[in-house]
Amino acid sequence: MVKITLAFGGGMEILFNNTKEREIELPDNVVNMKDLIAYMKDNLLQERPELFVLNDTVRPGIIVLINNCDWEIEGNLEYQLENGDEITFISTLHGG
Amino acid sequence: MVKITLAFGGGMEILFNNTKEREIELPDNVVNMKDLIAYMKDNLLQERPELFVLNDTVRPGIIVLINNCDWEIEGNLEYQLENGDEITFISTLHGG
Amino acid sequence: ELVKKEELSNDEKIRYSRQMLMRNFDADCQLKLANSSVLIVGAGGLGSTAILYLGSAGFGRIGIVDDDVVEGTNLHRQVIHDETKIGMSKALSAQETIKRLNSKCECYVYKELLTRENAISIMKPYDIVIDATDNVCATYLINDACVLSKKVLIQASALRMEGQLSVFNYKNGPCYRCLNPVPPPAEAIGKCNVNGVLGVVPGIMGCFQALEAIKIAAGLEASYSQKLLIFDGEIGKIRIVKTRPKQENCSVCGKNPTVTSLIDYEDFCHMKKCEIKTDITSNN
Amino acid sequence: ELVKKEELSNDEKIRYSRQMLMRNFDADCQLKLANSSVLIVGAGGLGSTAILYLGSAGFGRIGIVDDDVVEGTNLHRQVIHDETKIGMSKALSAQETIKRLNSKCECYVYKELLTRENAISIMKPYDIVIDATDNVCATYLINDACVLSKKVLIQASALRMEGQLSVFNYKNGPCYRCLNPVPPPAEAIGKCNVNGVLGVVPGIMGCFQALEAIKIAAGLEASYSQKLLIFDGEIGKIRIVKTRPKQENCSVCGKNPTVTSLIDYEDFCHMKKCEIKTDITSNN
Ligand SMILES: [Zn+2]
Ligand SMILES: [Zn+2]
Repeated sequence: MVKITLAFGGGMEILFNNTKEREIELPDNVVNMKDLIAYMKDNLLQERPELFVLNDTVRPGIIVLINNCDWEIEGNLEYQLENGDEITFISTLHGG
Repeated sequence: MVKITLAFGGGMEILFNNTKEREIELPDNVVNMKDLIAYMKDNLLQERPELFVLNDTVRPGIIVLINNCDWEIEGNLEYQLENGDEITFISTLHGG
Repeated sequence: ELVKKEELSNDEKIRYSRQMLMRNFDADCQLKLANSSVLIVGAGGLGSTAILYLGSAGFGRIGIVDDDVVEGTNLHRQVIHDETKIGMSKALSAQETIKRLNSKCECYVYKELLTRENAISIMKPYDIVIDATDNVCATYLINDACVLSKKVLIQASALRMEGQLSVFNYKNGPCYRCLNPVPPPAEAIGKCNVNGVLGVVPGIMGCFQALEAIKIAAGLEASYSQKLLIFDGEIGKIRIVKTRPKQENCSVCGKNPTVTSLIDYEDFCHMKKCEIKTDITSNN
Repeated sequence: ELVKKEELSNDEKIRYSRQMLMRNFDADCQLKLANSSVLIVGAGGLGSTAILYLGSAGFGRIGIVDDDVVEGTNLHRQVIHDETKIGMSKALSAQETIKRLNSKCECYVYKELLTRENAISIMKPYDIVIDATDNVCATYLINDACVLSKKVLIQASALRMEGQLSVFNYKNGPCYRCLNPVPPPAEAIGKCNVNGVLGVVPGIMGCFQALEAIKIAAGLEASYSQKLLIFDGEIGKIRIVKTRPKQENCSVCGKNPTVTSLIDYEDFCHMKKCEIKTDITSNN
């Protein structure tokens, strides 16, 4: 059983039960980031999926971090989830 | 062979070769924080030991962290060093 | 005592509207600010941003303590003052800036050195105290006075490109002495007028002090109680570390305190009076 | 062009003495500042502290771009202005403050909206650009203009109690588009005048922008290139995360750029002109 931590910021937490951090246990069929995003959309998202996903990945304007590192460096959708991973979704901010 | 990272700040780095972070391999007889402080004083300290140690521990005014946690919580001088530990020495600052 | 407001005025509702729009900071939070007061000790590098943001946030009352005058060498970091204020009391100069920025904020000044004789009475009308001083004696004095008079203390310091911050005496958390029971040897203490300081670094730390004060006054949770924020601007590293809890054997906030009234802090910190005085005048 | 100084004047040596005392920031660093220039786009929440600290640090020249006027609802966070400035151009108001704070700093103002027509020429006399604007169109415009005219860009933003910052186009590092090739859908973008902002949070981020600009101009290393500083003031968490490097396929800084001159950013960001305008006037 793979257990990971999900973290949210920049307003993404509003879509996910208003929690900035939570631990979840993943079903066996969720093995990579692509699976995780689909799983989150179907099972964890509270509202307005268009603010989270677009074409089977996250929408533009969301910073995705795998263990506090840009997911682009870690393999993007293909990254294989490991026990203890922290996956973070933070919306880019615009304001000043 | 236990390998740890030493980190310095608040001016402590001046006493240790002006490096803010370095990895070191510990000899077998250095097993806890008390041993480490003695070892650092004898082998790594460049100058003015009175700015680092007092009575076999660090002098007052040095924040000691074991893996980014106050060493007081982790057992102070008795803490047993483990491979991969990060041990930090930061002088308290006074200025504004 | 502040006269307790039951409601924000219409002017306040408009002025602070951008703040009250936040999900997690509503009109009730803003009203709590209006009914809160904060004392800033030191109108120097840390004090500059702390006072600017506390004066503009909506506190009912702020107080500023500083016995020093503005000097030209201050202005690379003490941005609440300016060239026209050189020679003027820092406390008065800061008050002038706040009166222009937010005429509705009651702003009191104390143009004197905080001492064991006056500290408790100066702090009395305030809920929260900001330690924006630049020397270890003042820090122990302010800490002990806060413990004895049950005030939350937000302490910070800055030197070279580094800064440290913690919240003390908050909801049964530790005090400064719990973490630092013994003062450092005098020769180990850096000073801005010896070691230098990059102007914006105390600016950053003063902003963090203001943020903590605003959150505490608004009834949100403090972030850095039993935690220490350690900033190294040279390498851009920021550590937020867990510290020990309140110590039972702490000499001022413990179970059997030995410090039950304010003491001689120059003596306690092994500093001669003349050194302290020099430090404060050239550097606060 | 700035007239290159070979040496600091005696006045400067005194004024910046506390800064030059630092081990890692000597007279040569201070001289480099005197020979450097920085443009701040936006004299709002981020701009307030960025301008105060850049104007006081010793830069030879600073420039301020803002087409907006000071409003009462700005003053809980835009502390470079004050009540006497309500209705005045923000750029002029900020310039007035800097002239009082540091009369030796050349401070130019541009009381206009930065556009695809004027951006390159406004940026030309400056080495470093600070994006202290509040909207996504301006951020893409500034990024592209910085890439096309080879300027280092220090970008930040703040909303509610959160802030983000990164340094772009620095020593072969990524640009804003490398990280954000596609703009977010318009409905996903928060705004200060809808979501609110706690005044001191942009203050913190603006200070960090000033710090990066000072270090870069002084010849020290930037800390947040190919890194993103992500601050959450509600819970006090600060992340400094590694981002992707410069992307070969980036449409503006990549090997075969498709953006070779400035474009229509309202169109690119799916924003109608009126929305942008509203956002800027009520909120910058
Ligand atoms: Zn205590
Ligand atoms: Zn690019």
